[in-house]
Amino acid sequence: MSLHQRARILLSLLMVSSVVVSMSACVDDPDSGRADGDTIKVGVLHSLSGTMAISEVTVRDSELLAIEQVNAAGGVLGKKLEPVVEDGASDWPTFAEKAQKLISEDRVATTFGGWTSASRKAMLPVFERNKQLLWYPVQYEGLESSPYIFYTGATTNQQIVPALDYLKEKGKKTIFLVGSDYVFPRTANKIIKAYAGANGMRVIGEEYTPLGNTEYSTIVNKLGQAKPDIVFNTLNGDSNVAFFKQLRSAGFTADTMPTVSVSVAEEEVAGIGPANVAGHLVAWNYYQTTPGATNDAFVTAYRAKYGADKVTSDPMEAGYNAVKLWAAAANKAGSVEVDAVKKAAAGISLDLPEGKVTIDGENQHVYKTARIGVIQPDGQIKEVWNSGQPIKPDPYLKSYPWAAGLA
Amino acid sequence: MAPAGLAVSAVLLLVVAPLVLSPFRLDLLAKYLCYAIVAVGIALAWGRGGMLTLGQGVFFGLGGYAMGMHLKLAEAGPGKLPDFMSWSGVESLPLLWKPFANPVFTLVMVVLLPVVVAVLLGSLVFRQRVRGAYFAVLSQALAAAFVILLVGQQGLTGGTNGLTNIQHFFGLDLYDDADRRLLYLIVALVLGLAYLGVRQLAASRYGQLLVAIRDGEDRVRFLGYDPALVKTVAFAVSAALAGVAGALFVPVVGLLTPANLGVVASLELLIGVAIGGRYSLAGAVGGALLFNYAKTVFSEELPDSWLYVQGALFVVVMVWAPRGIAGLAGQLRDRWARRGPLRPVSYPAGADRPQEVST
Amino acid sequence: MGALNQLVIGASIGAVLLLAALGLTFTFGQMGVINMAHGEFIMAGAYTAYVLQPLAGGQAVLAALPVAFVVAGLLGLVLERVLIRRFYGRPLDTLLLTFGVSLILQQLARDIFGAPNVQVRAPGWLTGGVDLGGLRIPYNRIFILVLAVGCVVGISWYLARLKQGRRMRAVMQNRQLAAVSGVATERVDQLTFFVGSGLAGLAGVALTLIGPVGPTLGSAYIVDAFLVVVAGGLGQLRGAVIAAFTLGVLNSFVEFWTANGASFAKVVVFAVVIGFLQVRPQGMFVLRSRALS
Amino acid sequence: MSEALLEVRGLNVVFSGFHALTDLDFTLRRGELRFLIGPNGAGKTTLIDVITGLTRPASGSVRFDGRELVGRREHRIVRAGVGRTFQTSVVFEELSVVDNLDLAAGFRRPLPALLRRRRGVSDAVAAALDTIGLGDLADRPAGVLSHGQRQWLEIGMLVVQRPRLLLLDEPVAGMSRDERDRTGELLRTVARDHTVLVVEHDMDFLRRFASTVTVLHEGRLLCQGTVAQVQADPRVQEVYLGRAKEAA
Repeated sequence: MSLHQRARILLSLLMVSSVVVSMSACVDDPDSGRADGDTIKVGVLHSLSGTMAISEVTVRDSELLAIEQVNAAGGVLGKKLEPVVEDGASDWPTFAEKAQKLISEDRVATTFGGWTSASRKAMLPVFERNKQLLWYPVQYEGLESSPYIFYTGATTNQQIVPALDYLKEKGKKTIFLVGSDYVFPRTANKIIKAYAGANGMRVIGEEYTPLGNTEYSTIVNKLGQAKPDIVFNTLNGDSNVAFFKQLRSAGFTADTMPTVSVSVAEEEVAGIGPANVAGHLVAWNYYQTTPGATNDAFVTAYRAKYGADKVTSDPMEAGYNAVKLWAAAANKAGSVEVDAVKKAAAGISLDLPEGKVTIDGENQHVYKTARIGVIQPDGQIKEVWNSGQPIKPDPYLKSYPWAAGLA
Repeated sequence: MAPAGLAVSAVLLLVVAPLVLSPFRLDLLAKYLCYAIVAVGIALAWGRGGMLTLGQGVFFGLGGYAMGMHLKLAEAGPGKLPDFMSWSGVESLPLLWKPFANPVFTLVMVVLLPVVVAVLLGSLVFRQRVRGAYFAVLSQALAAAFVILLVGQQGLTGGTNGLTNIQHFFGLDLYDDADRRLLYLIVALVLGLAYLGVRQLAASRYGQLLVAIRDGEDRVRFLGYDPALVKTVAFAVSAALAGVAGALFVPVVGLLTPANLGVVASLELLIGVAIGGRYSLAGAVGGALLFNYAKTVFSEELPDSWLYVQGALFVVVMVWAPRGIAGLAGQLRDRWARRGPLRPVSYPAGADRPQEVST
Repeated sequence: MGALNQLVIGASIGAVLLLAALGLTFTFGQMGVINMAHGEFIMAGAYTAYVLQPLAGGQAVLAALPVAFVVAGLLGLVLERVLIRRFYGRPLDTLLLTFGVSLILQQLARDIFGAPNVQVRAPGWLTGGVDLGGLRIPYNRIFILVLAVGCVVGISWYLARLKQGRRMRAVMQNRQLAAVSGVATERVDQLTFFVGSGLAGLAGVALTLIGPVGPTLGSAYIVDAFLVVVAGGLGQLRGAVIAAFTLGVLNSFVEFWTANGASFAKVVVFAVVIGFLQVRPQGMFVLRSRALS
Repeated sequence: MSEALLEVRGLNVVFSGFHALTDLDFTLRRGELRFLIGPNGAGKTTLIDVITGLTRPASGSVRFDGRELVGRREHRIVRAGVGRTFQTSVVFEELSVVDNLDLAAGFRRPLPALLRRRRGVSDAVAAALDTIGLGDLADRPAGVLSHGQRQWLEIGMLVVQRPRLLLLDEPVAGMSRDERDRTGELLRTVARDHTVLVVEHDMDFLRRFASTVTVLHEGRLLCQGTVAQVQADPRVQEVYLGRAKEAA
């Protein structure tokens, strides 16, 4: 064997052993409690890199703001919260990996995190396996109720169903569905079709495009030919920018081709360009313009911390709420132990930016007020309708007869 | 690797690592080892055969989904549907899924599916002498198309979410640390077998022929061999290894999503090999471990700079160490001996020559 | 009716593809450099329009065309001078090298401009469109089509008439021969890379009209752009033109006439390219040559 | 021994409008050592390319031992018994000299047999090694060989395949006088039991080692005969001298 070959082998061996050795330096200590130190660690797990970073970084920011505020108000059980921030990197297995790290190495008391359904589905088994808690802050497709997840975003009956009620009230008869090709739009559209069938409305088209798709001329052409009363838009992220730009440049406005979107918030409006999307409808539970002293304080604090040009949006608010709700539950329970927190959380009610929010102990979702808004030329969203009172979460739509065949 | 080096590595991975690593870190190492299995195949196809495959994720995915389908079915129990199907509105088990209830069929498919696709693609493009850059671009497009296909068939594949929540693996309880350690050992053993097998292959006449084709495909053709056939075989072997790695990845990580096999994921499979040394099997294994470990470390410590680091790694390796870490010594020797009578025989000049136009 | 509409839409998709791929016919097609950072040059062009917005207001898109050409061109020139020229004859290594560069550029954009998409306002005269039967063809699509055709015409004229252009062609066809005939091949390489990258900049400006402007703008187009060049034939301008429009029309037709078409169309396009390469392994057009490895 | 081994009939090759070969008829008898000469662009290499399947003719046929070669893929033609070298020699630099020969010798091995390592040196390889006189360098990587040695190795790689027809494209181009002599000797040895067609420019080499010569000019057959006959042919003189005048 030549010297050269020997060197190759030595170097290869060096690579293998350096990985094993340096990994062995990270040892977790399963015996230490989760609130033993002077601080309580909490995990914050969002995509800070990759395609989802656009959205998730702002949620992380609002969660950190909430943690800061909780600490300023005396912390939890008299201890300060110490956020451990991890990057899910827009990659679902990475979310699972980091969740496990937060639980077994950082020994966090709870974790706030996730945005996409895929990331939640990836993390769910990790939290269930370790019997630890995840607070998930984004509206989602429902049909889930893990005992180890608290859902502070809307489920379908708090966003999509009220939006449909609103459309029905406005006399919209024909609906065209446009969505990104993943679980939320597909589930949402199933619900819409069931609702339409039971309420004298008709779905006259259903189109899905790959995530990140930016070519919408064909779909705009189909819309022009189908002439629906309303387009129900469940596109995600970048695709919204392309869709609305191309819709607008094909000569359609909110008057000639009205749409209602459930994934376009203040953040996205800025990227699309308010001029391209002004007048279109959106459905959420919170807008930056939502009235109330609590929201004014939230917006002011957020802008003071992150910049006066920043906007606040529904998922950010839901993330903020999650921290506040957990802190309240832990303080009420007098412990950060999972079972105690779960028990204490049931029925907890706080005054938060979107209004009164109450945790439903049964399915661990929250009561939320549905709000329909119209996008303004300045990029803000003006509320034109709300459900009047917080809607009880019903992730499996059990209380809706027309939804019987869905779950 | 020499027997001694091989023995040390084996002891390190099979004995030392399970003893000293925490369960969480051992899981991570198991994942890296899955990537190392892919790396062995890439070192064969790319290092020896000169086929830069930017679509290795496809084969990883085929093996992974085959295994994932079986595990999901086993999880759901006989006659029941996997969880994602019920929320996707699928009412009866799709025909495609049915045979995967059988474990033997699944194990066969883990290898056979990637091989069939590789043979199909390989015999088409290699026969037409599509190679070099063309082949790289095509294999990349294959990865892009494959992901779109998977995402688009939500009821069949779980869409973007992929297959999640896998808790058992052929009787092993994946929620149990001892069972997970056993799973780790299985992965390590498979890596060992893959390494030994490919090493044997590379040292055989076939291995020489492959290198010869890399360095002078037309010349080999005029020796009476069919380069398309030889390359297809190497491509299929590397696909099979990627498939096996994907199948092991599923229980190790507990899920598989289309993002694990797309364009970027496929490139990440390559960069480990490039860092470690594409011309050395052991280097490829080491590089895959090192790269994926670095990825974990950076995303824990400095998530914002990981892309810079990853980008810089590509640049630095290509500019200063095209033969990777394992080739550093040889590279230095060549630099010293540049004026000597020896030509740099260990760096195959022809391995990377521009697309020739032969009519 | 539908068919005619889709033909028009296909042409406009083709124009976008062509614009994204045009620069590649230079750098990939003619120099054999697989530049994965080409997408990021497109992105740089788009951000140029964004940066110019405060200065040029509503006309940023127009003002950005020449600036973006130069900005992206210079980026390409630097890349060629600093890195790629060490890699001639090693296309696969170049591919990985430039992929690294693309990651760095993407993150750089994220750090400079932020991760969220930014907004580039279209000039007033580009809003609206021409009504054609039941279809409205937006002015911005026409603008892109005109820009793409203009680039093709400009390039052909440049290659055929101008001295540098003829030198470029000479080097592309036979590097050694050109070198011994007194052509400064290094200078020609630089020029080729400058022009090829500059074209990416133009594409970036055009794309601000129809899609999102963010750090990942370019990576969305790169795979398709390479497919166009591969199908068109190495370094063949007319091949790239035909391939881009064919794939564009194919895409729009498949998308229109199949359920869930957008996903399916992409898969079909790939299958067609593979199939096509079975018939014409060197792409649509190829220089016949007697050279052997 | 005098029947035709290779029959080329009515061959036309066109490169983008340029007629490289026009209506070429050409016959090679079994056991012959034939030289093919002609000025640049005469179509010598093109003829070899057509015979070996590298170039497809516009029309015409190439029959080898009664079987049509046109339209067959390259490796099939090699398997039928036609071997060739190239102007620029290509040997596998990373492999040793023996491995290069072994690789060539094994072209009829089925794929499974290839999966074993080479153990020892087969008789055929040893004989070829002896013929080309590279026994001392057997275990060195081919990358260290000189230009001449590479050409011999290439010829060795052909011989070890036991082809029935050898096509050598300018085997002595770029060689020193010494190397040319050795190559000539090698050629004689090989020609004893093979049919050989040599494309060559070097007139000196030609005079010393050739028996029969075919002259091509602008894609057509100009004349055929012994070295003396050809040299005396006024048309050949014109073709070559005409060129010489132009050059002067």
